[in-house]
Amino acid sequence: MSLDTVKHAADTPEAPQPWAELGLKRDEYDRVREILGRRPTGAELAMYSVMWSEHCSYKSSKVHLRQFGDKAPHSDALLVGIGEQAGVVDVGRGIAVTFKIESHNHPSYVEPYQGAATGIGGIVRDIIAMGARPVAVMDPLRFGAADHPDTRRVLPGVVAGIGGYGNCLGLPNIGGEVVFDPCYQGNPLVNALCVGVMKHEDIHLAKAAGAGNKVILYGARTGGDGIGGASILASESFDSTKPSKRPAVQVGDPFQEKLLIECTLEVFAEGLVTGIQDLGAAGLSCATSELASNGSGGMRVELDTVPLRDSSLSPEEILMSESQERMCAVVEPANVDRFLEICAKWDVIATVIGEVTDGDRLEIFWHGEQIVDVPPRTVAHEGPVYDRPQARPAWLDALRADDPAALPRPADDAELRAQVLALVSSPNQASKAWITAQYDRYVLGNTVLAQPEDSGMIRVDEESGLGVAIATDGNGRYAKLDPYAGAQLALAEAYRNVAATGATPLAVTDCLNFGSPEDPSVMWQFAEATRGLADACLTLGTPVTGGNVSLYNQTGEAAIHPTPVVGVLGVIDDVARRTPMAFREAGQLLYLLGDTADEFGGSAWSQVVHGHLGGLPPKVDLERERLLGEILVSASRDGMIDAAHDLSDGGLVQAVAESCLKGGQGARLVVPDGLDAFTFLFSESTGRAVVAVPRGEEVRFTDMCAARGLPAARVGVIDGDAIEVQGAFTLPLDELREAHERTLPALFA
Amino acid sequence: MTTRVGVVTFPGSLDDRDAQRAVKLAGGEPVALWHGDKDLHQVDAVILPGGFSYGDYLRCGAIARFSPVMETIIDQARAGLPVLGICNGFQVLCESHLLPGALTRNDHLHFICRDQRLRVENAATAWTADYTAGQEITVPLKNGEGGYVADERTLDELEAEGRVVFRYLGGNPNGSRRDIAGITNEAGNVVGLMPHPEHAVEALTGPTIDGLGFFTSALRKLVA
Amino acid sequence: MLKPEILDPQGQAVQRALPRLGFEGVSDVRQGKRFELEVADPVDEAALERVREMARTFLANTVIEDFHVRIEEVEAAR
Amino acid sequence: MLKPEILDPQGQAVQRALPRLGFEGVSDVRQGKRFELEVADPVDEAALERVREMARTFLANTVIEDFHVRIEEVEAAR
Ligand SMILES: Nc1ncnc2c1ncn2[C@@H]1O[C@H](COP(=O)(O)OP(=O)(O)O)[C@@H](O)[C@H]1O
Ligand SMILES: [Mg+2]
Repeated sequence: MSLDTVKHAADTPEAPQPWAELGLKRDEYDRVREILGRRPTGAELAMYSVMWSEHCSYKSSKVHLRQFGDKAPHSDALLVGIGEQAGVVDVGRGIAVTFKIESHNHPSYVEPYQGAATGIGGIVRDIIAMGARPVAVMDPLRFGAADHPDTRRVLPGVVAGIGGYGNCLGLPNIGGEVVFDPCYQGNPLVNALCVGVMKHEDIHLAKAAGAGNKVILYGARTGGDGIGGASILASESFDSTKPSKRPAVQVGDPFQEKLLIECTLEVFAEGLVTGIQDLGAAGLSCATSELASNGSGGMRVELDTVPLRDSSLSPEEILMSESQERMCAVVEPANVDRFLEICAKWDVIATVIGEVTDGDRLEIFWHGEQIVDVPPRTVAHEGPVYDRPQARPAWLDALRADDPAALPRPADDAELRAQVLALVSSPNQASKAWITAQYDRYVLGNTVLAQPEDSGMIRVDEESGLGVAIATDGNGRYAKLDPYAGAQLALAEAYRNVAATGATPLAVTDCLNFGSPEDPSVMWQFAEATRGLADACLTLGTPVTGGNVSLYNQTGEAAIHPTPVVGVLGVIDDVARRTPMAFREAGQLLYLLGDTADEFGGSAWSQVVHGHLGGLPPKVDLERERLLGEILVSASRDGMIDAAHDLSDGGLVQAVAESCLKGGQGARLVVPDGLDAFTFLFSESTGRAVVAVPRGEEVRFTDMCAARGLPAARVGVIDGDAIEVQGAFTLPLDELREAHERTLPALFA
Repeated sequence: MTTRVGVVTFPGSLDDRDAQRAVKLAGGEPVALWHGDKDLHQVDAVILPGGFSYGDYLRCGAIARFSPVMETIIDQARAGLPVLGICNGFQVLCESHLLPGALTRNDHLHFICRDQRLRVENAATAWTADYTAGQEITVPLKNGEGGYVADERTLDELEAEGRVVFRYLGGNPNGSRRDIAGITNEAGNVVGLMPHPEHAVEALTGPTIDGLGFFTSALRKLVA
Repeated sequence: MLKPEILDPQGQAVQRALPRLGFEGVSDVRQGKRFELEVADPVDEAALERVREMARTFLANTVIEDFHVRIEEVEAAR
Repeated sequence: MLKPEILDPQGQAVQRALPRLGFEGVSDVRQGKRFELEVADPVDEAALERVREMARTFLANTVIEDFHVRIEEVEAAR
């Protein structure tokens, strides 16, 4: 079949089109026809179908995500809010920071190395498109059971891919998560976060303003990758003589991306760019329609000028291709030559593919014939929006009624000790060093804290020592028991982790990983989680600046645990005052901050010892989190604490074990009055941290806590080469270290 | 007059800014050199930094070795210009045959980033004069292809001539022959090593400041 | 070898470097892996089939790679 | 291919994994690289010599690697 031009489409209104195969619903297709007043051309259909997909249009989640804007707490620090590629936060001294988290879940299951690698590539391009220099990455990961054979395929590949791409780009990896749970067996979660730094005046937004400005595509050539099933259908129905094999897998080229970063920052620095957009999902369809839509509205593109890697690609495929390492810029005619010169310097291919027009249509031509003529807003921003039905899951009450209070607790001290060892060596609590040793954490020379620490911390201004700290957290077990509380607990934990290092939490990014939105109980979980997160952000005064939604993480009927992953960014005016987590000096006193209650729903203990999930997650107390955060930041500023570690899954004993092992120091612990040893060691009550206070600072520190109303119980002292719980048991550090460190290598090396 | 130390940026160099920072902290003047420019701009010494030049495609350092700047550096190095190759820079030096042997895939097949203990075996090179022979230092190590290999004769020769400059302590991290972490040429002006001294120059960001000695060594030697 | 439709950044980097080194006229470069397996017994069809199976399930990642198996006498292998 | 006297950790890792996957009887595995260069003109001896030169100076590191060059017709290439 010949080229499906706009004219041809107008002449053949009844020509059958593969809208269903492309993932559009009947009424969505009808709406496209209504918008255009005719049937869409093949190219237009390709564009609408990818841009109106769940992934690009957020059609199921939009109505819920609005709360992040509607309920956003006022923040003077927010320079660019939700809606752009990434939010921008003022951190002082004229410096702004942008950060965002994104998912690359499904591709990483199909081809772990490339899926994860291109996940890093994608989020980094989001950050450079804001005009920022990327300075660090993080990687929250979820896998199926640690001992499942397929996890042996997926995990090493994902880790190698993240390292392979991030190391080659020269971005330090400063933290992340590794969680194992059978619910992620067929749906591993590969989330990636990138943070970038820029001057206030360098913030660039994606828009194409000014008729006559040139549209430049630069970076890798366009190939047939990432078009996937849609393309097979598209090309087969549009032209059955074409080779129909288009790879669904995208291959990343980190070297090309490194050149893209340097080249982009140089064109920004010379002020050559009017608007810019990275090419991610939906490729050129997305970039052209969004740039045009955010600008004055008109754009004309000569699609046959796009440099190709595979000359057999059809125009539809070029529009849908998700080839990596490409960017699109809008440049004033006077700046085009210089722009191309800089690209040439970096060996980056750059091509003028079109220009901004004073109309309000996006028009695309193929060898002189028009194949697209659409109002760009209808493609980019006015896709379908669904308020999908929600239903509280029928199983929820039974799950909550299955209270962990009924689980047998250790009968004696020997069993208590054995359970501590079982906990610290369980895959979720064990050392992640086998993974993180594959990531470069030193490159760029500004990493102040990296794994294992509560947050990663980066110096952003060498002169003043100004820095930022970031932590990501999410606990799907908690969220399964209560998605509203689960999302809040994720935020609370990340907030606490940032504060524990001495930084003041400022802003939030989130990645919402859920099952199918077409399942009302999943939709209910999603609605609860977003409501919970928005409410908690309001209380803590930390606005959501951006994020990502990943739905359909589901195998058959079985959805993953609802898994909101929350990233919190904080600022610290002098990184020299950071609080690390290591216990470094014998004789320093240990204080437990906050209240400890008998809370074991969704706990690591119940999972490791009993394989149990039930009851209610620990109680959320955001006011307490805020107070704890203030105390941790003040104590760091005034030099009152030498080490701090937040308490989360695994409870106090897990935290103390990590701090002891990191610092190579033992600790003698005393169970405080009113608590039994078991609850003291394993409870997961929130709003808590353990701190080490240097001799001579105790009075000042405890007075401050008392004055502000934060419980601070003296629970021990740094001493010796074992963890000794007085009157109960002693665990030599060597034995502890062996247990903590052998697990992952034994599974994956 | 301050000493000018050139730091080459190849496409894909990553630790070039770190090397420049280290030169500055040591009291020198860092000069950025571009791979496509043959001119060394009157520098007194050159650092080939770490990273993934040309993506480490083909072999680490193989494509960078043919860049215009390397032509000049190879000539000048033979004439005595102090040259330090760190990690990828070491690989470039081997590919250029300024240093013997080659660097191969780590024996455990993974990229590894860790704090590495080293023994300084030779404190007489242009880049190690501020250390003492036998001194132990700790600096970061991070690479995927850091296994040093050469034939037995070359290895014996290196040992006999005292050209093994650094050896790994506390476990060989990559299968390097004879625990070799770094070597020098016969004249002692060209040194290459896999670990990263430029990441150990500030207490705040490095595991130690043991790496500073590389940069002060070169400066002192040049001023003297 | 990577399938023809899959991006091969390594091959591309090599190709781009060639003209700079004075080698002209190479229109495409693709880089892949080569495995030499040494087996003691004479390689009959069954053995070959097992090697193919090995390549399919293990040596190659057939999501993105093609492979072919060839027998070489030991002398000819180098 | 790496020279026989150079340790090949990748080949070794493959060899060690084979029995676990149920493939027996492979006494040695070595892993190397394979390049496919596409040249338009018919490959005469002079062209072949240029390719050998390319392999010697660039594609292979002869300090540790051996190589050999083979001509394949395009159809046979896959
Ligand atoms: N995939 C990963 N990549 C990088 N760092 C990781 C990863 N997984 C865990 N870490 C790091 O290991 C440390 C311990 O992780 P975790 O126990 O999850 O921390 P926390 O409980 O404080 O959130 C943290 O510094 C975390 O950033
Ligand atoms: Mg923590």
